[in-house]
Amino acid sequence: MNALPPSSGKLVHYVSDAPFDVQSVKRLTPEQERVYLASQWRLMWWKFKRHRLAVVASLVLLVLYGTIPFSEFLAPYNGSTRNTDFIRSPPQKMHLFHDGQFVGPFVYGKDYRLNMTDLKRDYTVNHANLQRIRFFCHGDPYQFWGLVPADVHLMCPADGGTLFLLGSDRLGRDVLSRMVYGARISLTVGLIGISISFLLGITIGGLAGYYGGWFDLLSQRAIEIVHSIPHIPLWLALAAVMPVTWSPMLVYFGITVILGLMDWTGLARAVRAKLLSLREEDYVLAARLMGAGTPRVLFRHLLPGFISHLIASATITIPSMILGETALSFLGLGLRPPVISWGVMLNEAQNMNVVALYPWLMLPVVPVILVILTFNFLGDGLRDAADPYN
Amino acid sequence: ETPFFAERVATGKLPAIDQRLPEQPRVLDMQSMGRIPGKPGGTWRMLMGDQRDLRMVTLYSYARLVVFDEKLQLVPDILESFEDQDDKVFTFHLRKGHKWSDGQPFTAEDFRYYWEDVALNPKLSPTGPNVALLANGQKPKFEIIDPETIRFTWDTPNPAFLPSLAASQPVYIFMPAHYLKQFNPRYAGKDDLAKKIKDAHVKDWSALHERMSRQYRPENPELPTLEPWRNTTPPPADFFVFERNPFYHRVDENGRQLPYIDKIAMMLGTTNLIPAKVASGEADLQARYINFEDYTFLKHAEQANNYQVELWQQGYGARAALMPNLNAADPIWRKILRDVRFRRALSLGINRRDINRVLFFGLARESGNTVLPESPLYKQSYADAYTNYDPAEANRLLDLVGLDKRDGEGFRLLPDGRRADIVIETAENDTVDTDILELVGDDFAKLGIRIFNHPSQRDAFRQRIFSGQVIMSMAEGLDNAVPTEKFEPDALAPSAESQFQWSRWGLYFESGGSQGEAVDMPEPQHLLDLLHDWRHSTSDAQRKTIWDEMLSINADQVYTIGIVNGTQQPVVVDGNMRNVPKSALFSFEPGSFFGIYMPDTFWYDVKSE
Amino acid sequence: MSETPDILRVNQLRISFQLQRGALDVVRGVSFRVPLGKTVALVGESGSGKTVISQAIMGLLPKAGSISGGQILFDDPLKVDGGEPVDIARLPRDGREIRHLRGGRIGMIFQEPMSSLSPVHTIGNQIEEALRLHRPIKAGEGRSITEAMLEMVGFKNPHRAYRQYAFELSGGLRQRAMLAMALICHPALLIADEPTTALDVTIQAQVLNLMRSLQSDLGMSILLITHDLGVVANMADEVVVIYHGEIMEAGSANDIFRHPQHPYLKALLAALPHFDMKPGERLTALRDTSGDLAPVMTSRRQTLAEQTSTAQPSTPILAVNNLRKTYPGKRSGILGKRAERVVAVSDVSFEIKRGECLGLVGESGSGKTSIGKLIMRAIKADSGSVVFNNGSGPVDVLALHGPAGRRFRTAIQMIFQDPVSSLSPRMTVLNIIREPLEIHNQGSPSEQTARVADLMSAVGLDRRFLNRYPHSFSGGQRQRIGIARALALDPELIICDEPVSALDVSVQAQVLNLLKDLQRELGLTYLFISHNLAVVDYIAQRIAVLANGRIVEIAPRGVLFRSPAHSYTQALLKAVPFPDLDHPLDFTSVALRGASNPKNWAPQFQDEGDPASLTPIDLGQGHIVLARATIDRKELVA
Amino acid sequence: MLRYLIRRFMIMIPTLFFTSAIIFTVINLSPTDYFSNYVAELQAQGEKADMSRVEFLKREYGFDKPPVERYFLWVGGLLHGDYGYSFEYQLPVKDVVGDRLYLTILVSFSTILFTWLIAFPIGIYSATHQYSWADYGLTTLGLLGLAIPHFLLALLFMYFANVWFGLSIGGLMDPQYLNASMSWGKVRSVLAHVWIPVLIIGTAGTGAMIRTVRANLLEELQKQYVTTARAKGLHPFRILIKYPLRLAMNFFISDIGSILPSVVSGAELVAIVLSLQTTGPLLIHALQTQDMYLAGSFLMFLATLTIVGVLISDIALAFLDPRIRLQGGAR
Ligand SMILES: Nc1ncnc2c1ncn2[C@@H]1O[C@H](COP(=O)(O)OP(=O)(O)OP(=O)(O)O)[C@@H](O)[C@H]1O
Ligand SMILES: Nc1ncnc2c1ncn2[C@@H]1O[C@H](COP(=O)(O)OP(=O)(O)OP(=O)(O)O)[C@@H](O)[C@H]1O
Ligand SMILES: [Mg+2]
Ligand SMILES: [Mg+2]
Repeated sequence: MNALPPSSGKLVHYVSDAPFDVQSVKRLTPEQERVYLASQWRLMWWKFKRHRLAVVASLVLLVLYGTIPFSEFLAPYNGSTRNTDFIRSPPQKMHLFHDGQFVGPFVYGKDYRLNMTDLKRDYTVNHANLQRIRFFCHGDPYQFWGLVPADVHLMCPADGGTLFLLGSDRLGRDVLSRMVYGARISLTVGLIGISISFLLGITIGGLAGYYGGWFDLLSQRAIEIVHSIPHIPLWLALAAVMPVTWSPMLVYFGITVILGLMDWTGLARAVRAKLLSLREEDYVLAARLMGAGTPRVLFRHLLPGFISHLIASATITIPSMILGETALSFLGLGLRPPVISWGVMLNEAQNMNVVALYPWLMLPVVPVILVILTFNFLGDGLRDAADPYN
Repeated sequence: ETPFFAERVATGKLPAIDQRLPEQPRVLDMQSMGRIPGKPGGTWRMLMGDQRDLRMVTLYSYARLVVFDEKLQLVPDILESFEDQDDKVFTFHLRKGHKWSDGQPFTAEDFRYYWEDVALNPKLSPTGPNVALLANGQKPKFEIIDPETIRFTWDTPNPAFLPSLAASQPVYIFMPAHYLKQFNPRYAGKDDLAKKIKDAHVKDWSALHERMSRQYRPENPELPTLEPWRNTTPPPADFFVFERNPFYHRVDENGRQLPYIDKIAMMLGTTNLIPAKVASGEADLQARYINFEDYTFLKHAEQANNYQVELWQQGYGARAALMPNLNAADPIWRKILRDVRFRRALSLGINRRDINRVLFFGLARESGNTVLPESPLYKQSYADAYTNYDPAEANRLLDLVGLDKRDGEGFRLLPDGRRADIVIETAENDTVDTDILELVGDDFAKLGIRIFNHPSQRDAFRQRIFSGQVIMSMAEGLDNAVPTEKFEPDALAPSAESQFQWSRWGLYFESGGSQGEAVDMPEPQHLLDLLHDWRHSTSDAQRKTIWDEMLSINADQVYTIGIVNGTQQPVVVDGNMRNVPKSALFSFEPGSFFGIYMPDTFWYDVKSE
Repeated sequence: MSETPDILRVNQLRISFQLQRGALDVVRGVSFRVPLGKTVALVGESGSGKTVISQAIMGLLPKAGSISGGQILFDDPLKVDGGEPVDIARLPRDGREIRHLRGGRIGMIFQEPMSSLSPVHTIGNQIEEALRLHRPIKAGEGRSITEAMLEMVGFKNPHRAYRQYAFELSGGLRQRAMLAMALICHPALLIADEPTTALDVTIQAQVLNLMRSLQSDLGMSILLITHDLGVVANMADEVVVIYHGEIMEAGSANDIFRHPQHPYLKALLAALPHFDMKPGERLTALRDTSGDLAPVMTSRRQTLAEQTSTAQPSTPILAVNNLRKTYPGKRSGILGKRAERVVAVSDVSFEIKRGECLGLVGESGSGKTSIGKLIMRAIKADSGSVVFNNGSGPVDVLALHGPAGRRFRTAIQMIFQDPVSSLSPRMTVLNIIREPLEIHNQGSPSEQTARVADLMSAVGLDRRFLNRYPHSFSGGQRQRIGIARALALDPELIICDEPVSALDVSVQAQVLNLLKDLQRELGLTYLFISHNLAVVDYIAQRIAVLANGRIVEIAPRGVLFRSPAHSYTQALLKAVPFPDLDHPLDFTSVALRGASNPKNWAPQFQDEGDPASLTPIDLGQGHIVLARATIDRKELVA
Repeated sequence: MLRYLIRRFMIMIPTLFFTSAIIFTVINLSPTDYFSNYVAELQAQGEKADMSRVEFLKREYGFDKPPVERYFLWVGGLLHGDYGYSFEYQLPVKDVVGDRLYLTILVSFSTILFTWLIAFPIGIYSATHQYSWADYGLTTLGLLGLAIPHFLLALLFMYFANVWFGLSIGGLMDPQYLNASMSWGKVRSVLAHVWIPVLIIGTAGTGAMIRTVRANLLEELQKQYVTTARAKGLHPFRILIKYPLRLAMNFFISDIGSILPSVVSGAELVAIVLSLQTTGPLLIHALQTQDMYLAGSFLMFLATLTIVGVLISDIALAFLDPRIRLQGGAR
């Protein structure tokens, strides 16, 4: 601690008398030590954690994806179980108290009447008909993972009762159960598509960026061409060449491929741009001078440099694929019943009747929105955490 | 005088009403039809999908040389009268003083022009005159007796001739000669025509003539017409306005020229939106593009937008019918499909009541694919054949057919060990179809058969059927389900490629044996023979027996598995519109949808104005 | 009592940074002053807090940083009422008052001139903006004032410069533009944060000279931040030595240079290489961490012994003959005619003997890196040959391919200029150093790991660091990793491309010592590229001087520094600032004269448009100079 | 610069050529053609197609020739400004597209304008207030627009606009103006309707745009020259406008090329749902009915739009960014 010399005064020669330790700068606080020893992933994780919304988003996604293996168990009904007496029944509210008394989770039963003047099924809540929800109960039978026959569900309607927490559709199927089943397809449709788009994007963009020259020129033109052709006609055309005899699952696969094929250009561009700048880095030259071959340079040195960028862009592409699936369904090109996906459900919901009379059929839009929001926030978080070394 | 034309008449642009009407207009007695004579005025707003729907106006107008009345009797309309000798000699009398919509006289010359310059011109008709003009492949003799009288003569009977003129999509045997001659090199100046061809960006005169002469789809506003309304908007457009034809030949009992309604405003747009637009009161009389599903929604806005929703009955033989493809390429399947027990089993295995209840509110009729009770040819037994729900019997029959082996999951196996899964193909994506198949699928699962629905684009769908790749399809049943014996029973015999249960046999028949396959089963062959008999029939009694026999064979053999018919079609009618029947049959054939109920007699009951 | 009041008084300033967990105190109670019209130098090694202090004075601390105590009193000499000085530490961030001071009363030159200017606005625009902001000027006047300022900072054609963009200017010119921007409003205080680190000596001298003359013209005070003691000695009136956020020593320049007392300051001074060092004298680094060369040596020694027995001692290990390299020129002009190709290397020949270190000096852009890369075959030569002879016969490097090419890769290695960008940031140190071994399949994985560990200790790094990532190392440590990697394959020749220019003196001393040790113990041969003459003088036996792609002079180090023959060499030597008050820079002789421009050279060195008219002339003792063939030897020595 | 322009132009030609080939292939991929489609449609309704007319038309439009020949006929026509003939409308493609093009352009430009007007301020705010609640909130709002499927949003909007404001459902103007020539009433009617599609198409774009503005700006804000500008004493807002925003603008200019087509094609679904009188439904319909010259020429038009858009953005960028302008397209 030195004292400030008096203003306008002559400067006295000040020498600090505190003990001097040359190594003091080099000594690291435990905090710094931790940071220095951390790997890329660790650092990314720390940075990521600061983005609260992204953390929440990733938890939500984890839960959503977590339901996939257990759809049968989590859904109160099977995805295609019909209840002809409860067609287009509005959602049943879950209650805990009856007449001010706690009875545990239950729903009131519904009575319905065919209204022959406007041909509508009118449902009235019957407060006398108290149906207690059963948990870990036996309900619709199913094949767990296609292997084990089982019939245990997380919750089931009371014996002889119904449990349509999100209402039922025009064939009397439970919307909630269908949403749970739909997650399977909708959440995975992006993953396959993205693998394809990444494979193409990284290879083409990578080679274009690393080699430049004619390959770059060609791939740039190819991208421009793919880019300049509107998507919808391509969808229509590609959907038209998909053999008509394909099973719904193959169609599903085909659609993901189509989505992937449409999507690689953006990534290829990003990869190329990134590589164009990265390849000028000295460490690339260093590797080359050591005699490293192209694959080694690309995969050991360059790719890790924007792996986080890739992850982030993946998280943003997946939602666009989920939306793409719904758009395809809208055009009648996408998945079809009996396959259950959110896109299929929304497609069935896209008419004025639903908006005006049966709004609960639009509920599958909620998970779509949720997934897209969470993926985007996750992407945001990852993007911020992207370059842990900067 | 019609107020709409008052000004034009006053300024001399139009002749007065008595000059415009034929000497003998067709007088409609509203009272006796149970209708109220009205007053002219107003615009009929209708919503349509695309430009092809322009033909709806031609359908709704339903002005033909001869027409069916509501009792399905043939009556002259544009013709003043006609004579029919043994279905061989047809003499037509035109109305004296009848004029095209541009005021030019409508005479025998217009028939001659069609016959000589169009039907017989190899450039304009590469495949010759329309089949309705051929009896046993022979062309008729065409004579002009006098400017108001013409005659067609065949050597053999041609009982389909008059119905084809009265059909919803009629065979046009006349054309406005005075107008079209300018496009025909036989009459037109060479340079003049060349210039017209150039202006229209077409290749040659035949293309130009073709384009200018479309009567069924009134795209050309300049083409003179005899219909109640004529198009005034050149395409392309999203909004077509039709105006009343000042020379229209019908009047009401008070001598007032029809139609009552001055204009038709047709708005094109996305068909999905039409129910919503109708509900917001944007159409005055609308049935097309609204479905039974929309009824509730429409009903809810009835008060607010001053309209009524009526339910008419659809005129199909079946709203949906499964069509096993007897010409399937797969030999194993073909053998099974041709086994009547299999078809009966499937029919017995459908729980029609459930479908009716879930999807049609119980308002449809659970019936096979056959004529409707409204038809004089109807018999209860046709409708009821194999339509009771009897899964036990169905299972028994299936076991007999050779599908008695089952796999681990309980599904039936074909004799060659494949699973007996049926892919049922449909055209386009129709939710009702999908739902029906979903329900049928549940029922069939109980028979040990799984079905998959595969919708595809309409022409791809048809092509796959034609090539025999499809085992079973689903489509609407008989197009004309309220026939009289006067109608040709061709839909009941393998006579057309578009019959999905036996399209290759149909093609064989259509092509005169050059394509497709010859019928190789006794019953269908019998049906064909019966059709042949009808074509040479000379009396209604004879025709009726032929019809009866064909209907019962079809019902017994279950060539198509009808599910429900008599389904409901919502019809939205403006609150002020009069004379629209409360309940009626809504079908393309016969009836031209609204046409048979004569929309030119509909009118707006508005107090002032 | 001196007449001059203090314009800036920093009192017990404390600055801390909010890190992931907890705060990090970066500046810990620093007090100093800047008297009116004087230059105060803030000296200290990298990371000691110099920039942060300057940022605090400008109110430009990064978001994470905050002033946690103390005052920054700015006493504006133009204050009308002679009121109290402003305490900048208390002014709201980006408030009106601080904005008035910034640019208007306090100007600042940033550390990186390359990125400090907007790439899409003209120089004139950016400078004039500051003017308009702080001085009421008439319309149309701005431009002339700006151009005058540009002229003042040494733009030869200010009118043109006004419309130029940053990327069209060289580093030195950008630094001048920054200077113009900082000075345009005649601030009372100029903060110059390492204004010359990025520049080579001649340009550095020009910029420093400029600052001095402007200071006297405008009467402003300067706070000069640097770790280059040579610059300090030539510029500062008072010096503040800072270490780790605390002031170690402060006093007048005289006190500091003639009576250094604090061990830190003494160590800093000792770490500087200077020209009158005895051969074999070692620099004393602040934190000397000499390596343990024993493990790597054994294998090395053997080969060394074998080679010395077989190879004739006279054959050079590397001979470069008539090397030439041109780059495509930039297109210019509306019609986009291709400009002539830029000649980066022209007719360069030299030899390096085994075990020798050849220094290659020359200003920025003279083609040093290009030569290095040509030898490494990182770029293709237009013509010329590179002959490598490690005893098993001469090979033409430029024609090598296949297995021979791979073998060659093991024999020559390169140490890169920039320790940050030459290490893959996503690889651990272990993987980085092991990579050459993997590529050339040398040994089993465990042997490789063992060798990496040996190399680590050889360069004086703890073996525990093996699993760390490069980002966690200081510049000096990273440079050592680079050296370890270069050593991994037992090379015989290492090309060191400015291995120390990015390092501060104390770290620089460490690295130089290490290189020297390696040379001595392992018999390595170096081509040592630098523009820092003192450094080259310390490490090299012979030095080649490069100007505009040609070697203009080559001589043993003693000879070169004692009797430089070429005008360019002389100019270079003159431009070196010595950390010694007794050897002030002769600003008048070097400043504002393009030292590398042949027009400023003595006539005997000018080629008069014909490059071939110049030939290397041997002055004896291995001293060769490029001059006109017709010139008498005597003239050159004189 | 000129050289750069010429080079850019030269590159465009093969690109256009390939694009046209791909488009032609794409629209010919379907195993069926317009005519069988047409016949199918008619028969579905119970009507009969006059086969002799169909044969007549097929010959008329060269369907008896091999595809390669048809391709060259088509491309040759395009080069002469002849876009071919629509089977469906029996009119030259040019006449069919007609007015719809103007409406499409109106909708597209309004959408772009809307997107920018909303997205820029929000993006800037988010970037300058990173990690604030407002940042999170606004980003979420933008994402919401991105996440709700277009067609659903359109449906909801339309329904509530009708229920609450009594706006006619769908369309771009009240029906009575559809064929009318330009008039005040028509303009007003169009303006009263255009906001719905603009809002719907715009919301998705806005979400994406907010994110790009934010990301780009965040990156620029860290640059040293921003600090330089602050050191001059500039007001933070002026700094933002003049420096980072100006540089972030480059990004948008380079994106112009893809904005228009993406708006146009993003609008297609919405246009169908909303029954707009724009080119979108026309195109989809043409594709579905295999009206191949209409579809093909239209696609070609869109593709050319993109390619020319990219060209324009490259040129604009070259003018705006001195680095490109002066270094001759070193990009
Ligand atoms: N934005 C920041 N966030 C966290 N720590 C920082 C930040 N800026 C500087 N520091 C820390 O403050 C300390 C002093 O940094 P400063 O930049 O002032 O050093 P310097 O003396 O200017 O060094 P150099 O000579 O390398 O420029 C360093 O330890 C650095 O890690
Ligand atoms: N890839 C390149 N393309 C075009 N010109 C180049 C390229 N690399 C170098 N140059 C030019 O060649 C000349 C020599 O460059 P080089 O990098 O060898 O200089 P240097 O002496 O290493 O400079 P510094 O001290 O700045 O590192 C310079 O004028 C430079 O502009
Ligand atoms: Mg610094
Ligand atoms: Mg260099």
